[in-house]
Amino acid sequence: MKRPELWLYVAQRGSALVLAPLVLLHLGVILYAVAGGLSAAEILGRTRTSWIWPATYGLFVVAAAIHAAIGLRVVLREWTSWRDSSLDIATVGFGLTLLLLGFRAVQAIA
Amino acid sequence: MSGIERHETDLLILGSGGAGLLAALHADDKDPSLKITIAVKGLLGKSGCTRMVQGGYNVALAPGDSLQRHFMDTIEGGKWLNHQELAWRLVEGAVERIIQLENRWGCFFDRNPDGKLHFKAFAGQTVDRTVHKGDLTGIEIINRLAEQVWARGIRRLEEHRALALIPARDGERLSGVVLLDVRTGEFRFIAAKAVLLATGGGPTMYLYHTPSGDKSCDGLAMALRAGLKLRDMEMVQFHPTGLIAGKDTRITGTIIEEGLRGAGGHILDGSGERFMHRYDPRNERATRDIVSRGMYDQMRAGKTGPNGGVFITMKHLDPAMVRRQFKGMVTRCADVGFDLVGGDVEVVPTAHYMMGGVVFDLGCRTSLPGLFAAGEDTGGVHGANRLGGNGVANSTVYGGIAGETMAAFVKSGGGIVAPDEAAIEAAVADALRPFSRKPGDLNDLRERLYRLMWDDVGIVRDEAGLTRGQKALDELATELGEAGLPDTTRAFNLTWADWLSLDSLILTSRAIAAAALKRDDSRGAHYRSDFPETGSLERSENTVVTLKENRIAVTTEPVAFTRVRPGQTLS
Amino acid sequence: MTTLEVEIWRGAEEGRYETYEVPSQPSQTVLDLVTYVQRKLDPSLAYRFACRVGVCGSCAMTVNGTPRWTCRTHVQKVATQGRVRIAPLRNLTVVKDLATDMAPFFDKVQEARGRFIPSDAAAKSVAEVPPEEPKRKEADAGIECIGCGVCHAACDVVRWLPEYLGPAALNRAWTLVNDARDGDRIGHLRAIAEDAGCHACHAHQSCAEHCPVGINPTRSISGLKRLVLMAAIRGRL
Amino acid sequence: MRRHASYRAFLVHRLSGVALALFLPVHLVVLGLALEAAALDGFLNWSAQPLVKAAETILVVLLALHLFGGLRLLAIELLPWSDRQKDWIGWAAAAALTVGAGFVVRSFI
Ligand SMILES: Cc1cc2nc3c(=O)[nH]c(=O)nc-3n(C[C@H](O)[C@H](O)[C@H](O)COP(=O)(O)OP(=O)(O)OC[C@H]3O[C@@H](n4cnc5c(N)ncnc54)[C@H](O)[C@@H]3O)c2cc1C
Ligand code: HEM
Ligand code: SF4
Ligand code: F3S
Ligand code: FES
Repeated sequence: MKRPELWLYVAQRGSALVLAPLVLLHLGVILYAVAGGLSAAEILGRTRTSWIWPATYGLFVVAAAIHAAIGLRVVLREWTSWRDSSLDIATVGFGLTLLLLGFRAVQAIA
Repeated sequence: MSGIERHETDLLILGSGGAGLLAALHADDKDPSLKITIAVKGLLGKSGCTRMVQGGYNVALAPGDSLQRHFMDTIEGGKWLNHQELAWRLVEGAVERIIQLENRWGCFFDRNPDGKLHFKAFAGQTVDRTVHKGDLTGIEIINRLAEQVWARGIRRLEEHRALALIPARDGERLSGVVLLDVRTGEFRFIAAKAVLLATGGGPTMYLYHTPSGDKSCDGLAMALRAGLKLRDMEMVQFHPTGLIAGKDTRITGTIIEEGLRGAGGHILDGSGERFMHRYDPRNERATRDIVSRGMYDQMRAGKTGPNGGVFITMKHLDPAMVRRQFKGMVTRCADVGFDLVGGDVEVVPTAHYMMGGVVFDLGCRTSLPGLFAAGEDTGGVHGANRLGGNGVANSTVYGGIAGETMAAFVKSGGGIVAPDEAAIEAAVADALRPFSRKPGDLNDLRERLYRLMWDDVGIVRDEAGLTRGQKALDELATELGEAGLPDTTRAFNLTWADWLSLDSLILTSRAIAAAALKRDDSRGAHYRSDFPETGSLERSENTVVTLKENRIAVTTEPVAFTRVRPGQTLS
Repeated sequence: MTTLEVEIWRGAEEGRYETYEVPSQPSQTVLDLVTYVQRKLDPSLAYRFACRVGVCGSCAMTVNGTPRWTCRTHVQKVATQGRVRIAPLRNLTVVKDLATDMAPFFDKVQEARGRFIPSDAAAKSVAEVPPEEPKRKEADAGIECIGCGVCHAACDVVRWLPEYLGPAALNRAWTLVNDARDGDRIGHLRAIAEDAGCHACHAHQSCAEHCPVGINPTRSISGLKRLVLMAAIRGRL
Repeated sequence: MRRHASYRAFLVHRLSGVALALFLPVHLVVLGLALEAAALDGFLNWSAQPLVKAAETILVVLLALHLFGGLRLLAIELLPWSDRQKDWIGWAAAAALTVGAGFVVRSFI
């Protein structure tokens, strides 16, 4: 693709826009969960009652994988001398790892 | 054959002010196959005075204005010493140039609320005709031109100082130029089919002066040495209000905007009294020359502030108005420690512009084939005084013309010709001379030059002073010749540069002093206390200075009134 | 008379600081300190200036760690306990002592297509552009750049990603896309959407913080980011 | 050169982003353990220890800082320029600290 850096930027900001409400929600959940002192079973009991939770967290995982991977790549390019294509491969690798781990987790709550 | 580096180019342009940059662009437009090189003492577009233009650019485009009126104001302002054809071409060319600057090169000048060009008032003009970009007009012009030059295949020799114009072996025409690469300290000879002298004059030999630090009359000195004629060199314009803050700060001499007087600013002597009413019923709003002389008079009478100047103050005016209307000036003063809004700021008249310069024709040709000239290096357009706003018009109009004539000159057979090798050797040897001498005190030489030009060849002149000045200049020239430099490094050696600048300045100063002695009347910028009256306008003459065997010779030539005679007007 | 202790970088990329004693004056800029050293103490010192009043942008240096225009910086404003440390501008190569090679900085302006492209070069009159038009106001806000390189030196992204176009070049591009007379808006956008273009900026705002003439390149760059984003999404690049 | 609010905001955003990015895989692994609910319970017990609680608090604060700082950046990049954007740094920090405080309050009381 032409102008890869521009499109990475678009993807990074786009995923940030998706993440923003999800993280807000997640923060809400955390506050709710810790305050309620919920046990694992209780948490899972709630998430498993509807498809909304898994779907939401699924989206979260996709967006976070894109966002964090590109974000780390930017940091590495600027703060280290790692600039060649191996960095791109590592970025993709990191993103895929997040996806994999993320879906395993989502499966757990589904 | 001298062992210095050599290059060839079609056009060699010396200087990157308005004149140099427009010459390059016009020549490139006219014939894109030309190899064009711009050599400049500082950085391209960042040196010279066009960039410093504040007030603006005169052009007869305002409703109710006309070429005739702009022309007549220019001639009246010039006290009938102008070369009338050159002045006419200026006013005509300004219209063309402003439109190109806007539409082709991208300058944007201030508009009225309705979107049409704004014209502001400038002293000495019967119509508001000055186009401007705030009070930073020069930045807009030079930035736009420089980025266009940068975009083209024009070769840049930045921080290259032209040292000498080298004639062809047969002496019939110009062959090229010897330059010093400031960064490495090495010499280069550039052979060119046509060379433009656009180094921008600049009266920096006075104790107080406005031009940028890179200007030291090198072009005028080179022209004199190459046998060219300089006209009206006695005409040095002083701006009445330059900052003065001691001799060890480069701020001294820089301009405090003229508009302050227009807006009601007062000028006070050392004891805080106004005095301009004693010189002119218009008080502080009198013309540049009258205010300068009034201030100078007070200074000579010892009624000065701590640094030897007088004061300008705005403190009796509405501070909000001053802050709003003179924002740039107020912050500039504040940055360097002065309060323009509520305090007194010490000022002196300061040498600003040279009306005189190389004799040239409507196509920017000089008497040396292959050598062209434009901008402040040339003389004739402004006569005895330059209107504010005609300076940048001059450099941009004639710079463009020069580019076109040079392109045509090359096309019609101006080729590369073999240089006079002895002249190259001599130029290099001259420049290296100080390294084989015992180190001298350049600061002392510079301060003495400043002082003597100020005292004896300055705002008010007389025969005794001029004669004294000439003698002192001759002595300085000899002393500079003896003064050496420590042979540390030649690369980026600013002290060497100071030496070379002094060399040009002293020679040009000699030309000014000689022409000033020759002109035995007072007109425009030239004031002789022993001849305070203006002589017959009908029998006006131009002074012409040449250098022969290191002696300055002055002659006069009658002004040709080709369009109007004194007493007449064009309409 | 009190004196200042002035440390000045000597050499090129490799070098060291040398200390000089300079008498203190009531009106004294950083450029004056350097001039004093060259005139009175060490004639071989190299530095650059031209206009001495803040319009040419030749005299910028790093003063006590901060990039500044030295001809308009009063010593009192920067001296800490009578000491001033002067170094060449960051992010440019040093030619000698305090003078840097500014050509790469201006090359970037060209890379950003930072020059006017006429829409009607042969027009016989000057275009009518009301100064209160929002686009003109945007252009005017960024147009008085003196090309001093201070923002370029202040920007860490320029440091970390040397190919980054940098704040001054992008600011110029922004003034052009807002110029009603320019004939190649999309061309300017394409140039600054290249790999080291406007989206490499992280809004550090060091540029705006230090620009001596009060230009805000961050503002210009964020404007460009929006235009580029829209153009990219619409497939117009 | 780096001593001003916007630069500090950038650093906080970057460092929090990196920290989150490094923490995220760990977090997901742990969540994955929920496959066996018992393991998660064990984990939740472990995470009730004060030290772990403190670390969690920091993470929540980092997430909030990164979120609000990110919103600020998105606003700079996507909305028309506002000279008030400097104030947003303060608001973003305040919002993040409020979330952090909320977390502390709710988990200990
Ligand atoms: C502070 C100030 C304000 C002014 N305001 C106005 C105004 O409002 N309106 C107006 O009409 N005029 C104004 N003028 C006058 C106007 O700026 C000049 O008349 C005009 O711009 C000169 O243009 P130029 O191209 O001839 O020379 P410059 O613009 O001075 O350029 C000369 C160039 O030659 C280079 N050079 C010098 N020596 C050498 C050498 N030996 N070798 C190579 N290169 C060399 C310099 O570095 C520079 O690049 C002002 C001048 C000053 C100083
Ligand atoms: C799971 C959560 C998140 C992780 C792991 C994460 C991680 C990262 C990383 C590593 C960076 C690179 C840092 C840098 O370039 O300076 C980054 C940048 C960024 N993040 Fe996040 N982030 C997350 C959530 C968010 C959210 C919710 C938002 C938005 C509102 C956001 C907005 C941004 C923005 C705008 C950038 C670009 C910063 C810049 O280029 O200067 N992030 N993120
Ligand atoms: S934007 Fe400001 S700091 Fe940057 S080059 Fe222009 S004037 Fe200098
Ligand atoms: S400092 Fe650099 S990161 Fe952007 S806002 Fe200015 S260009
Ligand atoms: S010398 Fe021109 S900006 Fe300082």
